[in-house]
Amino acid sequence: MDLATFLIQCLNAVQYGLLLFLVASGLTLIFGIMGVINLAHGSFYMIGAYMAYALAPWVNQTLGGGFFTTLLVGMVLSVLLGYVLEWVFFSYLYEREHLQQVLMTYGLILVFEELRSIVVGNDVYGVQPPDWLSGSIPLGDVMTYPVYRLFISAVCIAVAVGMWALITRTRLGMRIRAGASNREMARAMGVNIRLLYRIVFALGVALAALAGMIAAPVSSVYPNMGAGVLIVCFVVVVIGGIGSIKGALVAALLVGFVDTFGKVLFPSAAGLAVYVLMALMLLWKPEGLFKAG
Amino acid sequence: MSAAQPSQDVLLEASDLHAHYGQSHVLQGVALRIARGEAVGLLGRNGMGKTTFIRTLLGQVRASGGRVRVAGRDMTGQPTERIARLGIGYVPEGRGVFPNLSVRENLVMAARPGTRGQRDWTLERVLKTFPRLAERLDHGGGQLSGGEQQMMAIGRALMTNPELMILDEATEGLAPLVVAEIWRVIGLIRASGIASLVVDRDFRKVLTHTDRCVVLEKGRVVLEGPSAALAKDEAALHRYLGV
Amino acid sequence: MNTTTLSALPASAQAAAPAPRRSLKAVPVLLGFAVLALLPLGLSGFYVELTMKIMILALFALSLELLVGQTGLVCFGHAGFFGIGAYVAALLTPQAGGASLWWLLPASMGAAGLYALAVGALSLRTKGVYFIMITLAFAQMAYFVAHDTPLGGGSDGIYLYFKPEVKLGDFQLLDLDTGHTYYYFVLGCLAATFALLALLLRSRFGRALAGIKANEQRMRAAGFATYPYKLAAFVLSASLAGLAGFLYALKDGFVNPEILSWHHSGAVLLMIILGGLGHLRGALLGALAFTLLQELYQSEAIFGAFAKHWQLSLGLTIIAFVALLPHGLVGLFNRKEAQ
Amino acid sequence: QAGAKLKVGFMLPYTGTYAALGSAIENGFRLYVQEQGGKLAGREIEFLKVDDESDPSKATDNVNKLIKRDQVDVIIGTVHSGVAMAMAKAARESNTLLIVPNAGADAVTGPMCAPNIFRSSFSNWQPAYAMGDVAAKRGHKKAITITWKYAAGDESVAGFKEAFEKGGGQVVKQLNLPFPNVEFQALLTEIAAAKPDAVYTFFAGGGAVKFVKDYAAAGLNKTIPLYGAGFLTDGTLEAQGDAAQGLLTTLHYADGLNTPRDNAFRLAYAKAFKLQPDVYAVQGYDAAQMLGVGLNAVKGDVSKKAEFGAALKAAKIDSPRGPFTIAKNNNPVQDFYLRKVEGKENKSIGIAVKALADPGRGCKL
Amino acid sequence: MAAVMNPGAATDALLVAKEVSRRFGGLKAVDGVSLTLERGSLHAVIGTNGAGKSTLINLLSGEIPPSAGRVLLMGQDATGWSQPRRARAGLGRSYQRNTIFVNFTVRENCRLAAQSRWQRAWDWWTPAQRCASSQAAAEEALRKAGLTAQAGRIAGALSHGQKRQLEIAMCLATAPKVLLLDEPLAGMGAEETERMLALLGELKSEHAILLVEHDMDAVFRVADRITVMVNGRVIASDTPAAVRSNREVQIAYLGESH
Ligand SMILES: Nc1ncnc2c1ncn2[C@@H]1O[C@H](COP(=O)(O)OP(=O)(O)OP(=O)(O)O)[C@@H](O)[C@H]1O
Ligand SMILES: Nc1ncnc2c1ncn2[C@@H]1O[C@H](COP(=O)(O)OP(=O)(O)OP(=O)(O)O)[C@@H](O)[C@H]1O
Ligand SMILES: [Mg+2]
Ligand SMILES: [Mg+2]
Repeated sequence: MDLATFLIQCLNAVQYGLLLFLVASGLTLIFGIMGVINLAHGSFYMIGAYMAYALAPWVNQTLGGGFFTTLLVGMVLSVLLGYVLEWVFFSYLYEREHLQQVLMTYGLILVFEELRSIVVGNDVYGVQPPDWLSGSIPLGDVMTYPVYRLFISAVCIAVAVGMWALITRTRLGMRIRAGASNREMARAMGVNIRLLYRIVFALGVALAALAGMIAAPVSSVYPNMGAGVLIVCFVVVVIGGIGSIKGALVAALLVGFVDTFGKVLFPSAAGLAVYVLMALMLLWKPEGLFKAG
Repeated sequence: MSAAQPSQDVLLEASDLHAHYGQSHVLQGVALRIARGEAVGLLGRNGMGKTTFIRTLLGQVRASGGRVRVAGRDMTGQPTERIARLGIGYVPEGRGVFPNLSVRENLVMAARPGTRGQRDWTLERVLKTFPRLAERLDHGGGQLSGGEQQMMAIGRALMTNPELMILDEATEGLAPLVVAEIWRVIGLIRASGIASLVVDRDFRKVLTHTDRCVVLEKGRVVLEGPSAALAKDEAALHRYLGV
Repeated sequence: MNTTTLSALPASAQAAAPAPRRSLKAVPVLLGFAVLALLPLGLSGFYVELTMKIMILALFALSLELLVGQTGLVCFGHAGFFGIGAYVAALLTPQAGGASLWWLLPASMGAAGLYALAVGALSLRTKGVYFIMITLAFAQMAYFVAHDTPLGGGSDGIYLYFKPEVKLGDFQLLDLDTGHTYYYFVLGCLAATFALLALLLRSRFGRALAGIKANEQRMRAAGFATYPYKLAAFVLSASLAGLAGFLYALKDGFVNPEILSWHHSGAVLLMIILGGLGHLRGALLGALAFTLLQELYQSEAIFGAFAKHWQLSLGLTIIAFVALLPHGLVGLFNRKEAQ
Repeated sequence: QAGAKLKVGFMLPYTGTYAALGSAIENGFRLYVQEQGGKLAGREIEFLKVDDESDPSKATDNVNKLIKRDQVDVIIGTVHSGVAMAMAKAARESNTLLIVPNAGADAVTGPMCAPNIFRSSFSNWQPAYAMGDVAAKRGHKKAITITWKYAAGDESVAGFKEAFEKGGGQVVKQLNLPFPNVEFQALLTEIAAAKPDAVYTFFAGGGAVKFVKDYAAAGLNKTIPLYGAGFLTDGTLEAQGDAAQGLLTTLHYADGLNTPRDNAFRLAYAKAFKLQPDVYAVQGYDAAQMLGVGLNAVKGDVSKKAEFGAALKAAKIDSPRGPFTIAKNNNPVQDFYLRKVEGKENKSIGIAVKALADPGRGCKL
Repeated sequence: MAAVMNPGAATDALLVAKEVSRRFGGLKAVDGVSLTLERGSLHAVIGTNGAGKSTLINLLSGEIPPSAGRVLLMGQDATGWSQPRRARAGLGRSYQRNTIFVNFTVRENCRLAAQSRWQRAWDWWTPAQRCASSQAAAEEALRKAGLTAQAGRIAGALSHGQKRQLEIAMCLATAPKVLLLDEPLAGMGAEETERMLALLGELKSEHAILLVEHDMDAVFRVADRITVMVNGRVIASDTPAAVRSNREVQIAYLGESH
């Protein structure tokens, strides 16, 4: 591998890692902070991607907006979805054993997947990126690099910084974390935990949906797209340390690199690479890279 | 007695409060009134229902009978955070610190102006009251020693600028100097016109730092009266507190 | 979570309940096994096979229940052990006839147990969700070995055409190929596993596991070296999962990498949660309910065109169960017992 | 016996990634039966369905639902190769008639072949071999292959390699990634760095869409021609958009064949289902035709497997794709079209290989 | 090392800490503490909050490894021993914060603790309830701690003070020779305090006891020797009378009233 190829591969790794981060950040938020092991997170990613596909014509007609208006509408819808879901399905589960929530989210996966099939069908769809982002930058003599991928990276970084600030720097973040460790006590300090949790959950859903929406133009939209993403994201969350946004970022980049170079250098063991990484990392740091908080 | 006081001065009023844990009837009709600025002690042996009573006031345990009124409003069955926001600062048994938050965050997360808009207690004032915490500001709440956690829990409750402080065994596990310090703070709280409900195993200190005391036995009020009078009633103390 | 509320009590509290109630509890289980023993006499071949599949899954679920429900170790890679048991059975069966059960069965269970020994030795250093994920990682490694190496036969899997022979000297004890012999063999394995675990949980070893689940730090302070206990439970559980895999491979004569995949690990975990954690009966009920519901909703005869949307029905049912049955399906029965 | 309804069991994916393929196959099958007045060889037909979820580990149980519970006379299925293998095994053991309407696993008509197992589609080897031939004839010397690491991918690449190297080319590198991973960027960079003359690929469904788009986005479509087995651009063109324009693929079916047979089929299909047919619909339709031909020969008595098979091998199936025959190993012998993507169509631009027969390696029929 | 000591000392000095230290990041929680626990004597450790008393107990009981220093148990070097091994060698501890099994009955809590002496982990067929020795040990511990009346209740449903009693009972159930008690009186009412002090007096003759406690009345009543810690260091170690009059201790810890 010459230097140029190596550098391009690094770019690929970073970009893939950042996209993973975007999906994983919502997961680590809901998982680490609310203690909900949310298997349905992949479904929210899928719902986001389908929204990018299905909303676009409607947004174009009624609002006259383009890709970004669609993003905005999708975000609003997914926040609503998250809010309602938390209210109807999760709000009474916090006192229960955690594994009950796992069962619940599994039920939700089935429901979402089937509803998707009933509403939009089972075909594969493509989504167009906005025109001004659909260009490419030449890299080397045969290859070009799509601008849209750079755009994705930028969004991911912005979200990373925003999330980190929200959780660690604001009083809202403190209260959310307080509620995570001792719900009853936080309430006794006058914190409306139920509302906060609803917000956090909605935020987590919105992040997953956002990831799905901005990934849609590069990944296209297809059935079961959430399942594949889900497990890698759990890997990211766990390597990074549950609930740690910083950890999720570092771990996502790490997974990005291992996956990218694993595929190139050891193609026959590519599937294994990420799991070997996780096993090694956990043996080295049994509680993830960064503890939450 | 308190029955004579005009009702707008009653900060908290519990009447005929009952509570169950499963089958066991832990509170069997407890009544208590706390006027604004009044310091009340709650005494009783282990397992007599003191903590349960407090948790029922705060809505953490569902009352199976009776009413709780706070600042003139019926709050029975209301969510805990609503009740707390009416001006109750709570230092629970076992401290209830947030181990994943730093000391600073533990204090700041609770901060809010009081019901009358007062901002008497700020981070600076809390840190001045408990200098030990100032040295530990960026440590995780879970890493503190037991006593430090206790100070933090009190500080955290003060940060809400309460009208009523509920202290459930606030001196447990503290060094004598700090205990003295905490009693001083309790005195300070009392002097500044904040009402308090104090549970502590050192009943003599409770008696000296409160206006009035209530003794619970098996979930019933068995003795109630001005602290000064109670302090002299050795027979009753022996009977109900085992000393 | 941090605070102890009353509603969170029961599970193991009941396990410690006095003896007479327990003997009553055994009645429905014994009845269940009696019904299973009579089933082949009345049912058609397909339903006998379905029952057999459920029994194998129930055994698999039981093995996981020992870890998750009783020791508090949530393993998300149990399909790995199941799959190893199955693959060893498939790989060691010769092309030209059955192997001897006397060494094929121990080989299957032993291989699963041996892998568990290595996996457990490493992963038991971690806790909680980290443990969940590291067990997943090791199962995925096994998956890729089966899927991507010549040893495992690739994504198409391996076929085996002969069930093992059960001989004593030259005398054939059982012929697993004829009639319902294999059915009763599976039933026997399930009953034996259930009995073993029921006994085990009442023993000091079982109580120590319960203590570890409740508060490991305290157990260590009291003088229990918890690590060997957990490792032993892990290996035992994996061996039993290997047994389930062994039975599965022989039932269909077919193994495929998918039986090692995380979907499969997830499914068995869902079964025991659905059934109710902390109870052996929960594992049985969960496997039964999960499989039957799936069959039911997929059945065109009952649901007509809507059978196509069986995932929706299943999903909604699961959600309803979680909402209405906080202690899983066993909760249904326990409530009655309490009154 | 002849009066009773003929039980046809569909074992197809109705949920998951391949759900759309499953319903297309079923539609095609039903269309032919409708055209025959709802009967085949004079027997009324009862349909039974099982969702195979494309999960091989459940395949044996699922196929047994049809064989043992419903006791069907014939099974139609399925899409996923791994599932098809398990079905083939069960069909062999129970001697149930099985017609595979898609899954290309070579083994089904190779080592696993049996007198009662037929295929109306293709073997993975076939379209790939055709493409290898084309690529070599177009003068390419060095090629790289890229696919998912699983049986279908491996078989497809092997077919391409066989023909390509026979024609004087050389496969210099075989890239693959785990199924169903779709992060191709790293491998594309590898391709760009190696600068081969051509790239051959085997992907389907969502993976195919993403691969074609990524290939174009990386700018490689301008410098290194991409060839694929037809599934790369079947049912996926809508989603691939501009990225797919001009791609060359080989398959036994194409748009714009413009034969009377095909036109009639397309019209009827569109009328019946308000959908445009695709290759999967054709395969389902032909599965029904094959069943009809065989049944006619045995007068509806499915137990006569030998005569059923003999009749099929003697017949010429009048498929919308063009007529084909059945080889000794029960796999179609058919023409493979070279197709070029134009707009939303896979336009046929000629025949890549005429009457290509699968070698049926390992089949002892 | 053990060989150097004379046998008499080895039997009486059940636990010896030599210059043990523990750091947490930059913080020296325990800084070169040495002490000796002898059979028949009660050694109290007092000190400011955060002085490192609980950490010292953690070091002695093997819950966390020391950064430096050594621990001798029954004359043997136990520095490298795991916590369970030390426990089985006769070291029992209680926790400042409750660590009981909340879902078990009070009796089962104690029985399980007692079981550590008759583990027989390989015996998978005998029900645990049939282990008469651990049953008896549990009843005995419950009686000593005054919990016999609560034996059938679920531990999680006890009041705070009762949980503290159970904490001690579980420690006693393992029949330790060395007892490390971390604030056993905290949360106990006056009556229970009395009982506990009586119990300590009773246990003293057969055990070596280390008592960490902030209740000074109690400490001065039962302690034979007192070590005072401040910021990880020992500032005084002497008889109660001498400690009481130590100026430095008064300033740092006791205040003027004592
Ligand atoms: N979560 C619970 N579940 C069941 N019973 C409980 C629970 N908490 C307390 N109890 C029981 O209720 C009674 C009153 O307990 P409570 O904690 O109110 O007593 P207390 O007066 O605060 O005692 P202490 O001084 O020991 O803290 C006790 O008998 C106790 O065992
Ligand atoms: N795990 C830990 N990580 C970091 N710091 C710790 C940890 N455990 C204890 N500390 C710190 O070490 C110091 C000593 O703590 P320790 O709990 O031993 O005090 P203590 O003497 O028992 O106090 P108290 O009487 O209040 O219980 C404290 O300042 C505490 O913050
Ligand atoms: Mg209390
Ligand atoms: Mg301490």
